[in-house]
Amino acid sequence: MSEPSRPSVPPGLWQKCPKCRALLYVKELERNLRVCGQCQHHFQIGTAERIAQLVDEGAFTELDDGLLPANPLDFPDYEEKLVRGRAKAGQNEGFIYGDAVIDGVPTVLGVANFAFMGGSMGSVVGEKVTRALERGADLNRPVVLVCASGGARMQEGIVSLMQMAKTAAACARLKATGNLYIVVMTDPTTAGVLASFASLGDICIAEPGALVGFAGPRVIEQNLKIKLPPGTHTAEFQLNHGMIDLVVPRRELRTTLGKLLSYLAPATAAADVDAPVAVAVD
Amino acid sequence: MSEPSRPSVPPGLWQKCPKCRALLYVKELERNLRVCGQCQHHFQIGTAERIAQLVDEGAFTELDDGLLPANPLDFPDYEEKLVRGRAKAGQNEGFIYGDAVIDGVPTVLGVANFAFMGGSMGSVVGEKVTRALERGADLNRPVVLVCASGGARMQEGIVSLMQMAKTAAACARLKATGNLYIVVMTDPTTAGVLASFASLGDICIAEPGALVGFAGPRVIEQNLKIKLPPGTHTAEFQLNHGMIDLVVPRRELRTTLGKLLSYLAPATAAADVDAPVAVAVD
Amino acid sequence: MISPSRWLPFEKPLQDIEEQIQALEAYAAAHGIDRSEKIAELRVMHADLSHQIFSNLSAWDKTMMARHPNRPYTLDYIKLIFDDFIELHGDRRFGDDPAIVAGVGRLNGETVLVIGHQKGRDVKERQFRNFGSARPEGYRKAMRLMELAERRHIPVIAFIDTPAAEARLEAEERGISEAIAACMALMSRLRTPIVVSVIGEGGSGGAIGIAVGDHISMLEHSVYSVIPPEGCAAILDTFGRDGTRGHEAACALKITAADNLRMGIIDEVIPEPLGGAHRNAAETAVLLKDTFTRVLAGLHKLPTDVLLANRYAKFRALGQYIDPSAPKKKAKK
Amino acid sequence: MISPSRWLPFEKPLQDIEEQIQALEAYAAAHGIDRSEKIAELRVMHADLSHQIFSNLSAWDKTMMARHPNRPYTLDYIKLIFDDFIELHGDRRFGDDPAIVAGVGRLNGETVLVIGHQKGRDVKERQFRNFGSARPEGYRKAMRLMELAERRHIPVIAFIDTPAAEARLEAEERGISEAIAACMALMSRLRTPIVVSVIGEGGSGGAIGIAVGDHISMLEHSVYSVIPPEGCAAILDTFGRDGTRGHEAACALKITAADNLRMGIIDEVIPEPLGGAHRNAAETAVLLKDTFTRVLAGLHKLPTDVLLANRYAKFRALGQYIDPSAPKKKAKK
Ligand SMILES: [Zn+2]
Ligand SMILES: [Zn+2]
Repeated sequence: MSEPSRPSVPPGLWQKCPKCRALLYVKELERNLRVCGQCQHHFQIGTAERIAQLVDEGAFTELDDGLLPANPLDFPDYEEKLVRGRAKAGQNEGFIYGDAVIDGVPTVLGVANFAFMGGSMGSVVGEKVTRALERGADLNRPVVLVCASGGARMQEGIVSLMQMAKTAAACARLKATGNLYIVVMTDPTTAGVLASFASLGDICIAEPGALVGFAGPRVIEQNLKIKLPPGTHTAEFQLNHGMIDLVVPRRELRTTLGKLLSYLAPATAAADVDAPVAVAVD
Repeated sequence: MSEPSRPSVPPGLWQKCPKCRALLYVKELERNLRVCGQCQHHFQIGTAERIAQLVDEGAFTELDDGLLPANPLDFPDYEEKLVRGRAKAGQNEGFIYGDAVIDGVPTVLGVANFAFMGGSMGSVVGEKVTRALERGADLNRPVVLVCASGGARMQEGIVSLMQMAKTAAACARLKATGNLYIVVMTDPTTAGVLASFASLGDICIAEPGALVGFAGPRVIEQNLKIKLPPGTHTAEFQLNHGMIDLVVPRRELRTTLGKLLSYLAPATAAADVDAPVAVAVD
Repeated sequence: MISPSRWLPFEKPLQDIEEQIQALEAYAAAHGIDRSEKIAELRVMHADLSHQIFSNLSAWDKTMMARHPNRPYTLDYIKLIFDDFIELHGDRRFGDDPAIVAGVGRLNGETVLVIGHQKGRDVKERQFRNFGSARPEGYRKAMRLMELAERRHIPVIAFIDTPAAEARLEAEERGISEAIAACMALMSRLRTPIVVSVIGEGGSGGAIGIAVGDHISMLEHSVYSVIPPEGCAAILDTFGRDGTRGHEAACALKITAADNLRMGIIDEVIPEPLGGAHRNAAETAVLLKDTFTRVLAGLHKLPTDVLLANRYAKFRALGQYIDPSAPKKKAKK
Repeated sequence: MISPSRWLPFEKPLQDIEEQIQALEAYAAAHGIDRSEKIAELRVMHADLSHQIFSNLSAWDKTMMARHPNRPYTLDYIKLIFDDFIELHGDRRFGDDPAIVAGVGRLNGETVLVIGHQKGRDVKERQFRNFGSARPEGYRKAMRLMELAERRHIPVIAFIDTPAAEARLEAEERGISEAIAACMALMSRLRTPIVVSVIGEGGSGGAIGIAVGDHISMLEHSVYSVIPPEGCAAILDTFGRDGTRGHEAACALKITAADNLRMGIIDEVIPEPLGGAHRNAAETAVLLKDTFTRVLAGLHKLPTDVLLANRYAKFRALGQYIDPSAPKKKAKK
């Protein structure tokens, strides 16, 4: 991917756009919400930055930040990888959630951290996603989940697979209480996450150019030894195929979310009396 | 369609198969449930014959046989056509329904009569279909509707179109009471009938080779001046495209219906207590 | 004086007067002569004639009006009626159908789900919108979003404007019949108010597929029919199987707003500005908006069970037949 | 002594003995000599060795067993377990997926909805069944029929046997992810009992897509995994990104029935006849049927709300993590 002929970039000051190769001044890039000013490539961003971009000034209270991964299978190397993931991501795990206010609407907001082992869904991610969805159901609030994931966490094996069923069930429960569920797919949203809670949004939004697909195109090309046409497995491809509602550039994301929330889930709305009654199970 | 070179067939004794052109002895054809012994072509049959083929010995009581068509639009020629339709079909209108027992299961059975103005859905057809579905809902019985229709009855204009909404609503009501609804599509089942109650069966069965489609293939070929591949708009085509559950030859239809009814709607089954409560509206 | 790009045949006398006025104005300007009296006279004549023509349009004339290439479409009205609109896409199964648009709109500060057929204005957009002929995906998108509207107690507003549902092989393969049927079935029980307005062509199954609601209105010059009049004339021996006798079929089919109101198919006719909606989209939008506002206020007062019972009864009652066993031995409305 | 068409590597000693027996029998028959004593001895040895081998299979051996080309598939068990079965087809949207079969079956006189992945036995059927890799249509067919089962209060029995869901472009275009997700969501709230059994390969998302139920069992030599072991070995540096170290990954991934039972993922392991299900499909079917019968009898006693609450709680509890703020400061199971 890197071009050895180019002069090395002083770290911290300049950053190269992976799509158009333009050298971008980091401060400028940050002002631009980490979107390349040349080609509109949307960089992956951290959870803190994402939250700051979306919520009303300071209106985020993280919940359950202390949840830590175990090693349910005693999988070799897993603990080392967790240590590295923690260092790389600067967080305990690949997902954080909490109470947020977006455009004045009290919301449960969850954000995936791709830097932590590729945003893979281990027990902690699955548990936090589930808690976020249950909190929405229990408090009658909308839930917004910002996704980024390479899929399952292989080191948790079948336990990771079960997070798909667990989170899908929590989505169904949230909807049965009549509450609104919005998904934001960012680069990349794939595999077990896409095939569970990420596809179940009442409204699914994706960032432009984000990789969105069950299997990545490279996996398909390698396994089947075929060449895919360009542009598959992107946000725009999924929009074309009816899988998502909107592709929204990052600078418009806050406004769009704010409108959808205040139109579809105003704080004054009473609990849904006509929807099927949810059974309390906790 | 006819081949003038062939000798004319003495009416009543022999009948020519429209598909394979074989000359069939009528008594033999009747014994064979009006299925060609050579090519298995399923002839269109009358309502009395159909009912006799499906219900337990004598177990059919027709309801509302006195309903007669009006002329809501004062459409020119309509009344003459009704007279001719009545003569041709030997019935008051294009649909009859009543209480039936099929393989021991009390059922509401309705059968379309293609001979009456092409089985088109005027007010009487729409009303009787609706009454059949409502009777199933009100008495907690399964409903089986045997369809055959060229579509809307143009002479009743918009009133005919409204029968689509009316019958679809009655289907939804039947299902909301938890009851079973089985559709049998016979040659042809098209247009406004297919796009309303005929497509809404919990289980949709079609007879082999039946024309089943929204617009007939000839209409499409004429309008678009294209040639369709062979075999479109048939029962088998619809099975391939996921639109129907089963293609069942006529000689197996009674057995299949009997099994489905006794497995899925045994007479002893209590009313559905978990399903959403239907609002009585009549 | 708005000048539509195309004149319909019955507008010929108006066209003549407008051309005379233009000629006089040009002449007056060029020669510095005052022709204002004559022009004023012509304007009065134009107004009188307009009233006369547009209040006496035949069913065939109305068909032309409903299909007028300048007639406002769903997205035009959405822009004029709603304070905000966020279009949503996709059926989550196969694709997104541009022939049916759907999204969240704001009507006087209330959130509504808007759905509607969408035709295209120019050649390219017409193709993109498939001439307003919806595919299965369109109905399935509408269903998906109506289920959301139900859960969030948001009323639905549906604009009807389609020549017919798409019937080509690809639509058949993906179940256009099933999609229409399922959409009607869903709407018949959707636990939120549904307000429907036919704004142009209410074309057969393609139209009724999203037209099951609590209140159905038609714009004055729109049509609502089981089949296009030409199609009817081409098929029925009644009209000699002659496509050129569409005007006769149009009349026989009773497709105008007034016909539909008289027969009890619709609840209300919304008047159009003189000369038709395309001569004043903004004014038409105001009239539509007033109707939606008034109707929704009434529907919001009903408990949901009553709303649904009424909706079922409304369509249940449609049909005219003779029931000799009924208590009163006459045709039932 | 059933002779499978293919011997797995760990069956080599058994193959040797069986060949010796056959040779002795042939020799004895040809020469009129009595070798019955020796043969009986070999048979005892075979039985002892069989017990030893099949009760000590590694995770990788079990993977081979689960994929054995002679292993009974869903339709084989359906034939053996149910008194009658009527297969139903189609998702009413796009197509019928032969990789998931579904239909109405009779279990001891009770009607059940049966769904299950279906692999193919010969080359042609394998292609037809897409090797048991389901497309979106398969999950949508299952959903449609499960909704009918719910309405008619008919329990669901699901057979799991798939390498993975279909991931190729066409499946992507029609929303394979959405289909799997929606199917799990539906099953999590379906108001009728759901009994699931992994009979062969429980392959990742393709498996869990129809495996959300009240009781989950696995046949003794089946596997249930988030990824095929070879795939895992090829991706993770833990195994040197080496496809040949699948046996190590299989062990690390804890994919056997015993592993899954220990971790609380499943409720029960159903023993297989000595040598595996493919050596005695009929006996395996009896064991499956006994399980279904017993489990359903228990589930039928629960009020629906309790059934659903239990089902939710069952999957809700899966996951292992450290919650420092939890009352008991230790890993939660
Ligand atoms: Zn760039
Ligand atoms: Zn024949």
